[in-house]
Amino acid sequence: MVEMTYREALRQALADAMTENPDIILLGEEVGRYGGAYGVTRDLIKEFGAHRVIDTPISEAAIVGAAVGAAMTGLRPVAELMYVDFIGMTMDQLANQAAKIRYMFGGQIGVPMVLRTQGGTGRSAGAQHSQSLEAYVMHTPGLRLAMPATVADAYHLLRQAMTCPDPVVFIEHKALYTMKEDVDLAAEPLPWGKAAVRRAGDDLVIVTYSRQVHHAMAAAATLAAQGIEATVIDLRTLNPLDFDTIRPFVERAGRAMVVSEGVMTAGVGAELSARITEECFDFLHDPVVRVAGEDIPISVSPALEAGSVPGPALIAETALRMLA
Amino acid sequence: MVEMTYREALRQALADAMTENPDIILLGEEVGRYGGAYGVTRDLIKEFGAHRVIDTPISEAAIVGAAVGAAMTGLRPVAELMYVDFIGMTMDQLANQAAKIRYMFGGQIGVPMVLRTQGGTGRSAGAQHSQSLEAYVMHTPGLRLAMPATVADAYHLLRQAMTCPDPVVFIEHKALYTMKEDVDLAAEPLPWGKAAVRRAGDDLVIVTYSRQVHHAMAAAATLAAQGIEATVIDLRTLNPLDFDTIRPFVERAGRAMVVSEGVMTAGVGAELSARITEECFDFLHDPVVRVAGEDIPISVSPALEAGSVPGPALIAETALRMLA
Amino acid sequence: MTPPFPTGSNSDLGRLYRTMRRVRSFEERVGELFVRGQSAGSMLHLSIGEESAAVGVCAAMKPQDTFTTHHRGHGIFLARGADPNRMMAEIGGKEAGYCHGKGGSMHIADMGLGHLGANAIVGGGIPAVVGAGLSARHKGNGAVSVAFFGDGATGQGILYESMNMAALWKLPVLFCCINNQYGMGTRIDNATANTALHERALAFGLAAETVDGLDVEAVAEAARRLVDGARAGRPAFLAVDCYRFFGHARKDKSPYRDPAEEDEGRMKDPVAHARARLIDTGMTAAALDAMDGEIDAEMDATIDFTIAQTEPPLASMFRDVYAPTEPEPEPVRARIARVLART
Amino acid sequence: MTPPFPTGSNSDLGRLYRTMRRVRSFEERVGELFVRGQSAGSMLHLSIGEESAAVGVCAAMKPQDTFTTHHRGHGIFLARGADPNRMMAEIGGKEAGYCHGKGGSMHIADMGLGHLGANAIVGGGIPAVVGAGLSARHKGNGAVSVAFFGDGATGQGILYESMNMAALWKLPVLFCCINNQYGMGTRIDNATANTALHERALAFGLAAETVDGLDVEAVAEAARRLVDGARAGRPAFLAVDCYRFFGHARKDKSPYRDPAEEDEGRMKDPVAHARARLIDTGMTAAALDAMDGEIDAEMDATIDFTIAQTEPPLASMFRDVYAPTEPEPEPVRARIARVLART
Ligand SMILES: Cc1ncc(C[n+]2csc(CCOP(=O)(O)OP(=O)(O)O)c2C)c(N)n1
Ligand SMILES: Cc1ncc(C[n+]2csc(CCOP(=O)(O)OP(=O)(O)O)c2C)c(N)n1
Ligand SMILES: [Mg+2]
Ligand SMILES: [Mg+2]
Repeated sequence: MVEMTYREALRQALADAMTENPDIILLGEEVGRYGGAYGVTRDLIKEFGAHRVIDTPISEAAIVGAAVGAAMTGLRPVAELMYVDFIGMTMDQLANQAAKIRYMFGGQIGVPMVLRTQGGTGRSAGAQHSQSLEAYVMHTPGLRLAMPATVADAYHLLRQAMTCPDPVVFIEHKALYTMKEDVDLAAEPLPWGKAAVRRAGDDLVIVTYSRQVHHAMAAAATLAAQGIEATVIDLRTLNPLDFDTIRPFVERAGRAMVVSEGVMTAGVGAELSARITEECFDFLHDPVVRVAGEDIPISVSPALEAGSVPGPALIAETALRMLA
Repeated sequence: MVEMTYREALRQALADAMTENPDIILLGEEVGRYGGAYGVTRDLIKEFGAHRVIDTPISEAAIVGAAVGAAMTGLRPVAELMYVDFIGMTMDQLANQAAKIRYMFGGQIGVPMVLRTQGGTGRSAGAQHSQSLEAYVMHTPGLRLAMPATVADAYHLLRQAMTCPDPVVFIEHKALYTMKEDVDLAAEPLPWGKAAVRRAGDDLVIVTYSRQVHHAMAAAATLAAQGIEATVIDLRTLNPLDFDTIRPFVERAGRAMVVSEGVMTAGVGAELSARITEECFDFLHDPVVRVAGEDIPISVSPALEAGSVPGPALIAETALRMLA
Repeated sequence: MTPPFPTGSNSDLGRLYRTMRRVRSFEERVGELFVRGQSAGSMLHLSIGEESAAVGVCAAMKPQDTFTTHHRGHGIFLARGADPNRMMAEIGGKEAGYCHGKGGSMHIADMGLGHLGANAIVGGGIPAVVGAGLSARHKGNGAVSVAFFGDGATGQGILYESMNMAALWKLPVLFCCINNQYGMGTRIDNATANTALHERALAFGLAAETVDGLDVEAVAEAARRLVDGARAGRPAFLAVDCYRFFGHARKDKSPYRDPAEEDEGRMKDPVAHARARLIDTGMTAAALDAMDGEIDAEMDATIDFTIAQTEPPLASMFRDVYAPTEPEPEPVRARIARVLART
Repeated sequence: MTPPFPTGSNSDLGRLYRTMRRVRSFEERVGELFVRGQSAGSMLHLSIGEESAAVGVCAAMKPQDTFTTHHRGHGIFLARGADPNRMMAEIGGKEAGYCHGKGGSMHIADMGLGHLGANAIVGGGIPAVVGAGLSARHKGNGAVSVAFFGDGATGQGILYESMNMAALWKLPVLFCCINNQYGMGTRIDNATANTALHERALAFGLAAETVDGLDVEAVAEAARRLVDGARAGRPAFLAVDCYRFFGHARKDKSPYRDPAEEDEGRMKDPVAHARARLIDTGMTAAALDAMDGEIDAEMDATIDFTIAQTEPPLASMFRDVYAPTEPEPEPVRARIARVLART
């Protein structure tokens, strides 16, 4: 067991994988000399050299496109998109190229690349640097999608992503980088694509991922103090989506809440709500409740920013309403 | 009453609006001399001149960005994106700029532009020219989204979009351009944002939009022959989403199916399913059923293409199962 | 509002100096706002060292002109005549700010002054000037639109798409690249093989120059030439060479830079240079000091002003997603309450 | 498979002619496949008139080299040694095609021949060669990667982002712009103010030339110079000037073109030009006719081959979304049945 931050775990995953696999290269803005805008790649350039840790110009579309080409010709690129908010510039390369190449070309070749990025609120970074855009990715067949909530997952999911035969979008949360947890990096990780039950309880099920796992756990603790026991499921990957882990808990509790930081409409919560309803309809006492980001852009004002995304209070309050 | 095609109605809407409002300009690839890849803007350049019907280089991102700047400085640009599949190149300008400018700037200014485009299957155009990507747009606060199914709506929704104070993404369906219907263009249209009940029936409700309205109507006719009466609701706009029209029908029938051509996961159907479940839970006999595009890219092979999206048979078959 | 546009007769060196000095002073206060924990976040990008670009180019603009800026745009907007109180309040995320605290440092805009908006997307504001150029042509109002951006934005394809359109359509547009030699930690020669950036614009058919930002008069002169040309239908590109005196954003101490390079870079100080020139031409240090003191006092007051302002009300978050004539989005809390209150 | 790479000693005019003639003949058959209603859709873009670009550049490539093409890429792939039967079958949407009928005309690829894929997104295949260049450098395998695209793709920002990276990193990459003067209905001078396209590449620091596509030997020579340079770390750009003989896609009759211009454009026929040169140098028309006849017969057979092939089985649509080791997506029908069968 060792205590480390989410940021350190990510860095460790990159370093360990790069040591094992000489075909892994990193590329992105400021990943080298600067060490990454959030410090995840700090000093990796010293360890692995500028040919494997490649500082790029500010060219998001071509970064992703270059990663596609590298992946098709035998490298295992890990590209970094400094903020998921910049995904708009890369969506063609991501969704029309990376995601479809295996399919369009009849299975001749895959695109084993990872696009690391980070999203979410928490730094007063405003409307173009605080978004949670995973729904765009989840809606795109061909792209895998991982969103680690814990330090252990920061390490293990990233390691797993770097062995995935298909393109993986890997979205970190900017508010988690400094979070510290004890982890055993050598322990057998949960398999890729498997959700984690962070807490089990029979009164209701909260299905979530990324930073909201922590908010849900905090809410669950509050609820427990009032005698309400919630299950908290951390999806870990949104594609693949592990419904098998969700089903029995919802069938038992009969009540489910889905929580995402991204905006509600047509977001991840919509998919989870629809899916739970489809699969567990006869067990539901209540409709699945979506707790999500407001259907608005994020403000730079700290008050408005915090007010526009779910937090422990909203989750707990909603749970109490559900069980009233 | 006059018979015209969907294509002609769109063209008429552009011509009529441009005649009335000298600040409307069209810009996009091939909108001028060529007349539009699907002929919607045919000869408008002759009528309104090259300064109002502007052929652009192949620069989707800058086309949308230029429209944003034009809209902020007093024009009413109608930009054309030849295929919605190219939206990936424009997502930054669309989602980070057009959609957020009014908000980020504290309400000082809006971006009254229309982005016309077309999507969907039906022409063996392959994975990068056949998609239905409306979910990306629906998930982006600040963007309005209209998807006309009928010839009358092709005209009226486009006219309305051109008076909307906020950016509108207007997605036509490539398989509808040659569809002919009798229309009275002078008739009072349904208000912007109001769904149309294309057919009323008490056994189940089919909520859909764009081309799938026709598939749903065909299925409903088949079902009617077997004594099953379906309501078919054509949403017309996905943002705003008119839930008030949907609610009473679902409450009455207790069964709802949502149909979209776009891929199922995290798609429009997920939002509709979640929303209907939230609003009508106690009235539902069955979970809302999603009929949608397969979670795969579109093939060029006509058989695989047709097989990967809903059609009247799948809708009817699903309805029968629901009522079995 | 008739802002103090430093145009025409206002562009003598004294005025240019004064405006640069205001920018410098304001930016220092932005740093202080942050240190005092009163800024909304830490994404504050100071334009110290690049004042001549802001001031020299704005001096060439007319009241009807419009512009977009990048994330390092405070100086440009001040040079255009912004109210420093409303700017600082916006940087503090306050209701009294230009954007009511929704935008912050990277999203200040003001339609009254033709400011079509700062941008947190590198390159994101560039194509808007093409549209503004189309508007100007359509309306025949003689407006030029200027896109301000950094050297880092030359990595973004949209710059070339926009320059190509502007050249093709002969639009009244100026692309102004403030080349402070760095994009975050990346020196320009680590971002491109040919650092003579204006050559790219030439290749697309624009008029293009590079000017040394040390000399604000040279910048103003080049800008006037190119802005006037743009107004006459010859779109242009101007690179202003300067040096980013401090870190990328407030917390960055630029460990990736050679201190010797920094020392040399900071010698390229357009404010000091203009001051020296003014003294050469007969102004006294005392008179300049007096002016500086007045400016600093004015800028000090922006901090007090900002601290005294209130945060925007929580309910304002639902405002301005759509036009005021439209319904606001339903809050999540309200939705949940409605769904669960069904029975 | 050891394909007939027309490299090295194979690049004499006779071979270049032969390969161009095969491209021409194949493309004519693609047109016929469409007329016979046997193509998958009508988005068929013929490269007639641009054979010298495909053949001249491929002649400069080595077996380990890779490339991407655009929507008008049949000729390039044939020049690289593709099996015309599998190509035509793919264009017909058949299981026997290169991509089992999933890709079609605009998405043919073959890893065996280093074909990283055609693309239906204008400019979409360009940045991949930057990545391929990184791979080549990393693996030290001496491979060059060539991006083929049309003049229209010079409107796409990603081209400039990619050229900038290639120049910065000195990658073994060639950007080959097949300038057939049109992007759909837009003549190049309606798409850009400066039609000397290679000047842009120069401005980014690449080696760059424009060559007249009438003369396949000139193309081959320029290509060899630039590909060899790229292999040695000098990334390059080559524009091949030619003319799009027919419409943009099969149904387009180019009403937007002046017939006189078309007549003149079709005079720039690299196949006819090479044939004339061969006759000049002593080959007989009879010998050439015999070769042509053989080629036409081979290409005729591709149509029969294609018609005889089967469509891909419906279930194959769920294949290859993800790697074969992964579960296939659940079909919508199955999902619905499962949901409704719950009770
Ligand atoms: C599209 C995009 N990519 C990356 C960033 C992160 N970022 C912010 S500023 C910056 C450097 C910009 O350099 P430059 O354009 O030279 O402007 P400067 O900061 O030097 O004024 C980067 C990479 C961003 N905000 N937007
Ligand atoms: C991103 C994108 N924009 C637009 C189109 C539609 N389109 C297909 S080919 C084409 C013209 C391309 O011209 P050019 O690059 O010169 O190639 P050519 O057709 O002349 O070979 C256009 C606009 C597309 N396929 N992709
Ligand atoms: Mg810079
Ligand atoms: Mg062309």
